[in-house]
Amino acid sequence: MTEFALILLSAVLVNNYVLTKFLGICPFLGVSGKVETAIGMSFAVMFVMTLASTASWLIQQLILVPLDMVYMQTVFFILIIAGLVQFVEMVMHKTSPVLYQGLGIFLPLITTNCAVLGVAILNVQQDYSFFASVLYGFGAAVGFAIVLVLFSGLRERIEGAPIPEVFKGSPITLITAGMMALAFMGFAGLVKV
Amino acid sequence: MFNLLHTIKHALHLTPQSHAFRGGVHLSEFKRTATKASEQCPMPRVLMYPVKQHIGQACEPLVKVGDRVLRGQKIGKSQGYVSVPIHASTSGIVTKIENHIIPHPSGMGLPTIFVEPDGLDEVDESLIPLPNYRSLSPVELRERVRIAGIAGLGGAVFPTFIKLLKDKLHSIETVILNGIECEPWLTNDHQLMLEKSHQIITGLDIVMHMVGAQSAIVAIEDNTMDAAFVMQNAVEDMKLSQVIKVEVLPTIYPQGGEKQLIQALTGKEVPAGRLPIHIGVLSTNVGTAKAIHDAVCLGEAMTERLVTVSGDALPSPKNMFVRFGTPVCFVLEQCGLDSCDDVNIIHGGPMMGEILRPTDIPVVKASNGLLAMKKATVMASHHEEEPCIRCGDCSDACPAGLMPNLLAMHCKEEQFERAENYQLFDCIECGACSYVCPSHIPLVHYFRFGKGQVAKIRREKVFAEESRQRSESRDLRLRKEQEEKEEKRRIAQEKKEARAAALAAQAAAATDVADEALTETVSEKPAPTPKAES
Amino acid sequence: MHILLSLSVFSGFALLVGIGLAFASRYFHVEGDPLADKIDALLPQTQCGQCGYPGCRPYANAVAALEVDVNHCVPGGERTMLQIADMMGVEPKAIEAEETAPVVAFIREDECIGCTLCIKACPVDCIIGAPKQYHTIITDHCTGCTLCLEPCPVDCIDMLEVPETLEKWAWPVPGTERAKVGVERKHQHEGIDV
Amino acid sequence: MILLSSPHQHSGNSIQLTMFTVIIALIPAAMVSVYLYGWLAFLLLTMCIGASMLTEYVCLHLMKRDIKRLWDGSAALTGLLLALTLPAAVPWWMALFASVFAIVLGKQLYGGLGYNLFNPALSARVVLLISFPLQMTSWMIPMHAGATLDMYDFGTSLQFFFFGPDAVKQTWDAVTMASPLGYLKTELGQGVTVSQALSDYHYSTFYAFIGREAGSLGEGSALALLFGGVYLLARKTISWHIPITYIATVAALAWVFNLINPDVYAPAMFHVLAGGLILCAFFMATDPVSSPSSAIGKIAFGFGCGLLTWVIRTFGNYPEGAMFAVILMNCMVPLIDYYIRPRVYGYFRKRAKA
Repeated sequence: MTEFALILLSAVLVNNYVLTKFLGICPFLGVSGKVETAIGMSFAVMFVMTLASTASWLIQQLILVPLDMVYMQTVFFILIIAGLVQFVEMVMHKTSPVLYQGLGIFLPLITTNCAVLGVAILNVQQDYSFFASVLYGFGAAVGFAIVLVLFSGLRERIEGAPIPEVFKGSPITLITAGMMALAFMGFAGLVKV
Repeated sequence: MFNLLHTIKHALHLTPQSHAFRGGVHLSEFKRTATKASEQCPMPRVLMYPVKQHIGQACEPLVKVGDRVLRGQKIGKSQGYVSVPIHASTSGIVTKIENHIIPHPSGMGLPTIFVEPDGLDEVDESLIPLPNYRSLSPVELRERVRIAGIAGLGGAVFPTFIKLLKDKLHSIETVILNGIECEPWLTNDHQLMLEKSHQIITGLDIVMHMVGAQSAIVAIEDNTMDAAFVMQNAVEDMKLSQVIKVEVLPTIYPQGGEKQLIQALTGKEVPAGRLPIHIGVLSTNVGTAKAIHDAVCLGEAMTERLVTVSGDALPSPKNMFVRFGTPVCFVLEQCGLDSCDDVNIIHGGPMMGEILRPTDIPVVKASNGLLAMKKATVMASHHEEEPCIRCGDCSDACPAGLMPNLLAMHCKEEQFERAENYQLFDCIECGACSYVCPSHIPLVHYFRFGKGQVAKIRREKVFAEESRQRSESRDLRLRKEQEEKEEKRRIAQEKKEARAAALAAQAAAATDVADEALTETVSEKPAPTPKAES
Repeated sequence: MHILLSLSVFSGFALLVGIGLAFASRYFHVEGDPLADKIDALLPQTQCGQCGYPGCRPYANAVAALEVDVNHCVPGGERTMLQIADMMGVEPKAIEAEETAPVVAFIREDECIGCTLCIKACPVDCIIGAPKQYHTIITDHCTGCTLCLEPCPVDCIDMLEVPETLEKWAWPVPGTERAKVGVERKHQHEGIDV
Repeated sequence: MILLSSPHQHSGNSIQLTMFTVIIALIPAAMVSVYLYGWLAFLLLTMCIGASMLTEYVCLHLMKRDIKRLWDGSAALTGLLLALTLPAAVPWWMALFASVFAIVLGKQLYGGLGYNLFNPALSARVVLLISFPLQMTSWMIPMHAGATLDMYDFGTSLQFFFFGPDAVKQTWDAVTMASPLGYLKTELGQGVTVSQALSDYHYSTFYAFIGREAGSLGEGSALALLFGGVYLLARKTISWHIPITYIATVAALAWVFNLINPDVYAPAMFHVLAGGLILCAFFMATDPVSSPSSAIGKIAFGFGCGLLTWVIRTFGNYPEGAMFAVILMNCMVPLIDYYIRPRVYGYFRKRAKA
């Protein structure tokens, strides 16, 4: 039980995908303009990442390892992730058109998102059990979601600020992300894995 | 001791037991006219009556140029439900009726009746005094309050008779007499309580009789303790101490606000979008209570009110009974002001009143104070805006529980949806936030701007919806017309075809008949209709 | 041999995913476009046709289908444009036409010849009159679309600015420097070149 | 004539007044630091305040802002706060770098006063801590706790400040020591119990309270900081919500865990007095710009700070959690302001989000 809690904590805070592993920066910067969109994106990512880690574990253990095809890992994972994202996109189009419209091009972006692929591959590398790997995927997604939502709040606040012309837009956003990463350094060592 | 405890509790926001409202600020009071005996303002050369001096619909002038009017004579007829008539405040001749500026931040005008006094001050005696009000029905009294032109004298000038309704669904248990004068500088309510306590209590008794309330509370702040004693004596004199209680509350702004006062006295909040009557409370200002007494017991229409004439630019500030329609500058000149041009005149109190830009404006029902302030004093309070440092003082001061800094930011950036999400429309514009703001941000101004824009957007939305319906119904009509036309054309076409077919059939039949006739007997069957064929 | 096996496993897997997606696309198929309704609700419904579409609804459909930019609604002004851009998740674009004060049409009745042409042109049916009679405009319903000017053979229709009334008066933005900066900043932020 | 909206009366409060009140409140702590670290503290304070104000001036000039803003006191306050969070032994260039960082990246790039997301002084401090962990965790031995260096001597201090320990023929190890928090962390890592570690360190609650334990300039004396904090509370420059909830949360957590296992978890009093907790609680977390606006939001903020401080101190790599906690909670402020609002008059149930 403690082990699972530690996996979760480590994935959420200590080894945060965005702020310490620097994976998934593109959606992190792209979809953090508004809190509402960020929350929508967070749910999409949580869903996709959890499913991706589940599916990749299953593929790894049931297909790749028995058939001695581990070298095909990346291709298989990309395939399953792409399929999953397509599926999520369709569901979202049906259930929440505004969110669908708001996420715009970012949903397909998850397809080739290094964070999602990263979860799948790192997961398999760490040789977790099935439940642990699902938890790890979920934790990584929650970490991504927390950071994304926090960051979108910060960005909404600097929206109206009289930032010097040259630092408007991406520069100040990256500086803020950097400051956030510094702050998250504080969590270093919380979980000794 | 109680006060200290109360202050501590208040500072800690631990208020539920002590019934204080949330937030609030302690203001510098500047009550220069406190306990100055009231005086009667002399008669000006001309009196001006804008056709609307209350919240609601404007009146329609009843008089023509050249008519002679008497004091208390109805010169404006109320239009619609939320409206009260207006009366002349002295006898004289109507000289003109034209658009004239009213005390309103827009600087716009309304049709205004100008009356030149003849100095006789003859009174119209069409209203009969009704001193035995207890024997009269609430309906009669209510009509009297309406035709006497009484609107709330606390500042909002809402037609009073509307509130004085014995509602079957919501019975009023408590009447609150609002004797709290929380605006700085103003002392008119205080002075009125000192001088006319019996009339006020009688007015309160009339109100209680009208709405069938069992108890009443006279609310007074602890900076006007003398008024509390006087009111207590009046209550005891009139043997009403069983039902009317005088309560002294610690001074804090904006305790005079209706909702805040109700919370401070009863601990209950008026639910959003509802009225005090829904929680069984009715509140009325002391000036209004006195006006009700005058209207019922003396048969006098509302033609004057007590006004605090004060300000740091005024040599001799006074509390004065001023007739409605008296020009503001004339009133200030009676207090020793040389010229209205070098000062800022505030209509109302400094926290919620507005600066009069043109000064050629009459005293109206809403005029509780006229303050002549040095321009430097006013400008010092409107210091240039600095960036918000988000200290949250405004949020602590807000009696409505809003977050003024964020609200103002959204209003400034014209993100009105977010502003509404932060509950812009629950702002009561008391000004406590602007007062405490270290960055001198004109928060209330931003809220007013935001509210105006949102109202505009809503109006446009309604208009767009109407236009859409009109457009759609037009399209429908056009389509119908088109269809009808086509239908007609089709029918015409068919008729034509039918006729042609019939002709052809006839012709054919004729030949057939001719042929048949040649061979056989004449067929008696009629020719089949062309429709069936086609 | 192993290569063949892995290829066939991969292909088979890909086929499975494909079939799954095909079923999903049928099951989650979306009928119509709820977005167009939402955009239509934002438009001012003047039906003026300045966007190049015959009315507001057709424009809303076109915007929802991404056929046209969001900045063609002139009467809606910047606010409507921003709302639509926000809903569509696209970059806002400045409106080319100048924003003007709201106007309503007014017929100089003594010059009107009663031809009924303007009545037919009005998209919201707010002109009343009969053949050979003076026509008049119900000012409260006029959207100021100017569509009645064109057909009038005697040019007796004027567009008048709507007079400001006490009820419609709204507080202006505070006159402080910072308030002005706030508005400018808003424009900069939204990427509109002013 | 422009249209002015009511109210036409003002309390007379201003940004300048607020800033200078906070500066005054910090003077006792600054004086204690000079008492503990002599001229070295004075040099560090001067360096930070001077560099901050100079940077502010340059920024205002470059951004074509009103130069008068320099005198609103915010830059001086940032410099002062920054100096008070630094160990006395930091070299001058580090102090300079931190000051420039605090003003430029911490504040001006976001648009100046009122727009920064993070507390400028703390963000500079965190950058230093991560970039120079050795210097930032070597604490000068205070003058009255067996200092090897005579910091009351101006020349010695000047040489040490600008040229490092070599210039005064000393080594880092000789002039510095561990702070109670750092020492405890190391010892606990080696399996020593809390009480054993504290007695090895000769830790004294009394000295920690009036100020003799090693630490940053301003962390020395809880008493001096409390003086300032109470002054701010009395002047209503800050509200009680953040400092009280913050300290109470740390104390409560420490107390509960100390009850559960006194060998591993340090006692409440130790946590409250150690490190930068009181400084952070009264002066950093209450920075109006980077804390929530409403009273209820402030309580949530204080609670979050307390929780994170204790968690990072107890389980993290860094012995000092207060500054990380505050910076982390700064990230949360926009969401706190959005989701945790005071109840509006007349609304009784929690309003559904639109």
